[in-house]
Amino acid sequence: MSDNGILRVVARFLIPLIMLFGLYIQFHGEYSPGGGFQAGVVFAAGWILFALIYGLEDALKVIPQRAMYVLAAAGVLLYAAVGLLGVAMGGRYLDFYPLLDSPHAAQQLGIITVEFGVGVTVATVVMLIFTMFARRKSEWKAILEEGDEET
Amino acid sequence: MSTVLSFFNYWVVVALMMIGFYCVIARGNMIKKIMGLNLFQTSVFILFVTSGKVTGGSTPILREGVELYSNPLPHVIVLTAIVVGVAITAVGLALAVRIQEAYGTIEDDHLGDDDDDERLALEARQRR
Amino acid sequence: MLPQISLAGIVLIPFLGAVAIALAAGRARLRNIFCWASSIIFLLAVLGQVAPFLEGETSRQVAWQLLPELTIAFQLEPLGLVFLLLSSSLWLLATPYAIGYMAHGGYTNLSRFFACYAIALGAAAGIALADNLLTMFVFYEILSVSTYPLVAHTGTSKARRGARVYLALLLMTSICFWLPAMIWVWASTGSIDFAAGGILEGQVSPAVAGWMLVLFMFGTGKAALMPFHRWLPAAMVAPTPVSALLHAVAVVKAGVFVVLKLALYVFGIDFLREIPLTDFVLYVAAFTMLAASLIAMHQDNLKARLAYSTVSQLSYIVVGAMLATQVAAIGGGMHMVMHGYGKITLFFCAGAIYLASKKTLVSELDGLGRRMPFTMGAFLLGALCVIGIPPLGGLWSKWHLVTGAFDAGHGIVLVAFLVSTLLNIAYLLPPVLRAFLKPLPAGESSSIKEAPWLCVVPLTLTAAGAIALFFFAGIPYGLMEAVFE
Amino acid sequence: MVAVAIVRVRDLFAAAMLFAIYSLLSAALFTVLDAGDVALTEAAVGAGISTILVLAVLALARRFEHPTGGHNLLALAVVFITGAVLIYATLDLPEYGLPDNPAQVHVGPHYIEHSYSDMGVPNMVAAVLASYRSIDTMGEAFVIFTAGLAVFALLSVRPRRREAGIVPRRPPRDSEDSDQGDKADE
Amino acid sequence: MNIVDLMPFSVLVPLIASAVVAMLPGRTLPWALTFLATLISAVIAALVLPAATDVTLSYPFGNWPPPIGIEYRVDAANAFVALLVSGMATLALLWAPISVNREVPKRQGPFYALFLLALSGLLGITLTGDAFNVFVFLEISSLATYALVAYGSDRRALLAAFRYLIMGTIGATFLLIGIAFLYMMTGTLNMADMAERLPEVRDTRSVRAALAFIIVGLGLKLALLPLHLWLPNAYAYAPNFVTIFLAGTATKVALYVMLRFIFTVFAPDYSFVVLPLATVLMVLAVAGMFAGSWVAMFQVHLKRMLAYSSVAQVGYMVLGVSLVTAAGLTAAFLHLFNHALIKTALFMAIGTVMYQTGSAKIDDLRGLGRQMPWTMTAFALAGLSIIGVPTTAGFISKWYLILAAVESGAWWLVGLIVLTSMMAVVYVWRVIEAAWMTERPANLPMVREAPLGLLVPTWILVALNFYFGLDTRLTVGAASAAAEVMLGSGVSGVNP
Repeated sequence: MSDNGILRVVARFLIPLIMLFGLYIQFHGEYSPGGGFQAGVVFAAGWILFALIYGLEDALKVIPQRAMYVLAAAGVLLYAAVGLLGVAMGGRYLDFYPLLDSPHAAQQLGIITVEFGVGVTVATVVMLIFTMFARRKSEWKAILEEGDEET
Repeated sequence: MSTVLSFFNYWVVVALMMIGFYCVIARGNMIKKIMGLNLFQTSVFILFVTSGKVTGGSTPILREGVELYSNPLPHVIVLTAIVVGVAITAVGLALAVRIQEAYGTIEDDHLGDDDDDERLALEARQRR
Repeated sequence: MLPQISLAGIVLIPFLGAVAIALAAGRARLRNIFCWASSIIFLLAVLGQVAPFLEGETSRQVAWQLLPELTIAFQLEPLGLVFLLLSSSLWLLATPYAIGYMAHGGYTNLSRFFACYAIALGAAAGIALADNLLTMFVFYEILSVSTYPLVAHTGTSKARRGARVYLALLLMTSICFWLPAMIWVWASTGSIDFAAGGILEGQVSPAVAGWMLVLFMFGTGKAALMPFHRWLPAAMVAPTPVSALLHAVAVVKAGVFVVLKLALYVFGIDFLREIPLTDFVLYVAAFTMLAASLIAMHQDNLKARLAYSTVSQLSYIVVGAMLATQVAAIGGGMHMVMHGYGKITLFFCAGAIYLASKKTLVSELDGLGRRMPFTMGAFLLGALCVIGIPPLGGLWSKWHLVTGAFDAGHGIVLVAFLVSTLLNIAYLLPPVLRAFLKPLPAGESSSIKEAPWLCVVPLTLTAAGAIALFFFAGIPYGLMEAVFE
Repeated sequence: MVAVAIVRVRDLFAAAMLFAIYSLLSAALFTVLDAGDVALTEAAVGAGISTILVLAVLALARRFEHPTGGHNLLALAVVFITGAVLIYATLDLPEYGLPDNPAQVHVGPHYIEHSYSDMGVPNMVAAVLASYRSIDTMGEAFVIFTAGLAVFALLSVRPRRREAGIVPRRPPRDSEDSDQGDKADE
Repeated sequence: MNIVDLMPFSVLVPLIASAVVAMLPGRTLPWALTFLATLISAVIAALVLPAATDVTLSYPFGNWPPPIGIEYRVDAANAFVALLVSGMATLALLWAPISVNREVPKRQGPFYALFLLALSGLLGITLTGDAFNVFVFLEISSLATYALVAYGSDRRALLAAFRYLIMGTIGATFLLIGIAFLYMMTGTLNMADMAERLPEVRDTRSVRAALAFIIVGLGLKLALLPLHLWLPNAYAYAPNFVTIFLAGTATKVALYVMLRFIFTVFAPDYSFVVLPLATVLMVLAVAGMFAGSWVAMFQVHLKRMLAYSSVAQVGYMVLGVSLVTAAGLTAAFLHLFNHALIKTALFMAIGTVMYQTGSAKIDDLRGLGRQMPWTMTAFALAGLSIIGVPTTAGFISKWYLILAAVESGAWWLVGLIVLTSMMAVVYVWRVIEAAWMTERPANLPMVREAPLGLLVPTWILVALNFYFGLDTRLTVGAASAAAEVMLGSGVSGVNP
């Protein structure tokens, strides 16, 4: 697939758009449908498209597997940290009001941060899962070839 | 008449649920099973969302001039549940891949009994 | 003067001994020292209780709060003291016998053996001193479980099968009948403490109590009422010291002790007479008495014959309890002691014969009397004691039992006693007669001589004890009589 | 109808495609039911991720489902009992879409009335999701994280040739699919 | 910081730690942090229990008042269960490192992270007061469990995990259907709020069906008889550490949630009157006791044997519930606790044997008593506990169970309980006989006693079995408090 010129050209336009759309969903979630989860999925979808067209190895150069793994954990930690911050500032867990003086701003800050955490986790986990499945195929091939040599 | 109409939605849900459930139990292929699971869950989502719908209401995003909103709570529930669903799908498929490697098939009917050495040992014991 | 230690302490001695024996694994001398030490200390501790007790001192001790409102508690009362004296004195005699027998017989794994032996004694002490049903049950189960490794000691498939039957029957009866009965008593009276004269009267109707009685009696599998007697013959696969433990020192004695204790301290003799189902149990026991004797007559294996004899003798005691008269109950308690001394002598002899000649069948005993005069002489005394012929202790207990049956007006039981005694003679005396009167079969090696002295001395002592009990029968009688004061 | 087709079709590739269509249809249904967020998610997940994953697995496994002998009566019975209970249950459910159903009068309105004054966020779904019920959402994030870990753990084990002599299957649309299938039957 | 503010951290600490543990390299570090997190969780749970005995604690997340937000709602019942779960997890972790190093040689970070997720999922289910939150945390723990089971070295572990996944998801979805109906009828997801609003709509078919769906869904997780199919294989082929952890916790939590729904959300006078629930539960419990024990008697693989025994023991607990009396519920809670102790000890002993010999087949255990005396003695003693020999924890459960049955006048149940106990004797004794009363065949390898790292935790549990068999103030007190909470004040019991 990676040889197809037209696809490459289309993808070159499309992928940035998808990513941008993902970011829009992420940070516009309070005003329109969408939020961290959907954004993460869309963002990951853009990356997967990239991987399908340019090959997995190239895609992994953009975001290495190790980074996905770490970011996935970092995302949930971010979420949890916001909750802990609420406790540290004298509220309950996941209480956003103590974060800032203005209640609305505090809530919005809290919501945006946790949604971002969700977004990061979802995007990286989806990418990670895709990578694992796609990797598997090449690993099988390698083994089959080894096996052929042996026999 | 209105009763029938008002329940139509629920019955669609029930029909979908039954199809999905059947797919899970009766189908041997693991991928099919997972698809069935998805169908099954989706039907529950529809049930949930249905419960939040208010006739004439609109998407629960605050706008000028809209008075009647549908209930946002079921939407939140379903969002979370969808995420759970996809997580299960991913894990299930990963398991299916490993099973394919280990057994060479993902047809559930062909698996299990063939190398159940406990059972074989038990039979041997009973014969004795 | 002997120091008086707490009741829980008495129970603890054998357990501590067991730990010491287990830790001495691999060092035979040290282990034997521990065996001796624990049995001697145990006997001394028991004797230490006697004097204060006779002076009318009662001691009760709550050792542990096991469940809310339910405790592990100990109390010394006359019946328990009888049982304690019996088992502690017999343990001291059994210890040298067991050491000699096991060492001579080439058995291995002796630490486990002696540790379990000691635990069994501790459990027997716990049963003897139990102040409530729960405590009794706890130690009863410890006794069952701790004797399992003893029965299965040789590890052959035959031994394992026998031990399996042994454990299965004992656990099954106790868990299936005893435990529900105990919980039933607790649920309906709110108390499971023993009290002289019983605790059930006025709390439950005689009909209900009858069902409890049936559950308790069949639940006490160690008393070997038919049809739950199979474990005793099955356990014959064990080495002889174990048989002695089972038949005389602890296990079956614990069974009949439980029966007596239940009759006197839970149901109460007066209430027992009102219960319609008492007679049912009585007849079952009488039947067991006769049937087991008949079976014993046809056993050629000496130990099996003795085992069935035990089944029969145990039923004497159960009958004594179920006759529900004071005299019969006293007779039952005395028979516990008399039979203990008589039967342990018989088993010691059987073991000694096996050790010396590898013979196990009655029909092989011809001519052995001259070769093993002490052993066979003791056998004769033991047999006479079990049968109940003077000048041996068995006479007194049977006398009281028969008197009790007569008082209660149970003619059938009276007849059963007489027939059974005749049967006793018919199956216990032939081995002795064969040994003394028949010549050695031709071709038999004449090298057979007495078993090692470690085995012979104890059996002579127990035989002497059986004689002594004829003259000092007043001691158990006095103690039993104290139960009714 | 699509759902039935998914169950019936033996070609798993086709089933996956049908499944994507089904997801899109249900997304449309969600939109009709005023659940914009849900619709977006269902579209992204059902038509997107799930399909991609299924296809990725199909690349590894056999494409055609093995025919099962007849219908599974027990399964049918279980399904019909469940269905019957469900139908039974729906008979007493509040009528569809009425504004005075219990769900509409108890907790839900609170969100509708207060979410803006509480936090100045017009999208009530986002408000409920991330603030009112944010521990749920945190749980959801952890579910995803768990799934990632699980898949990682499962698939980071390098595949080995098994002693049983089972050869991993080549990518789909290979001509040897059929005889491989026979092998698996043994 | 008072105790209420501390309470949710029993769940949150392991949850958050899981994300950190996932990233840690090597072996020691992940284990150490996991242990620390679990220990903290257990300590918090231990602190919460006395506080929750008198008064119900509520912790609203995000400070939103309960029906609007989500609360953790802790009373005597779930504080008890939470302490059990986190305590068992701590003990299991003590056992873990040596065995896990063998079974999961590389990349232990994800493994322990999944364990923490499973644990915090279970704790979350236990503490939460929100019906949907139950579902979410149920799925966290389930997903993590599927993966943990699949770590097993036998390839059948994969199959077991897959089937577990399918069954588990069906169960969870059933639960979700039930919650959906309840939501549609009451408009709330908070369980306490639901309980208040349910009486208005109690006589509708939907509510009845909701109850049925919830029972079936949780019954799957609980491995109640016809729904137990996933359990034996999952337990048998999972890594030993995972089996140990699951045996002590997973089904217990499922039972607790089921009780919570039956008794708190639907009042007992509803649950047991509208549906023939008591009868159904009783029949299933008895069938489970019998079938589980029966099949266990013929198992050759000891982990499977213990797994079937678990099915039977679940039967005991459900039997206690089905009596619908204070005594019955106390017995259920007691057995829930005691069985966790027993099974964990048994699985630890078998796991230790597997670690040394590589096999858990009964024939490969022959003569092992002399070669691994400490391990096999531990097994024997824990075995006595499952039989219900006095002075062990198992006896206390049996005592209360039989007492409850006697009080209800259900003599046939007494008979069945003691009969299945006898079956326990059979399956335990097969092992003891093989280990102690048989010589080791020449073709089996000679092995030595296991390392102390495995023995010590096993013996701690055995000691606990005896401790709680002798000192019952703590367990009986907590269990009866939990039973009272479930029945609510003044409800003495409804027996149809």
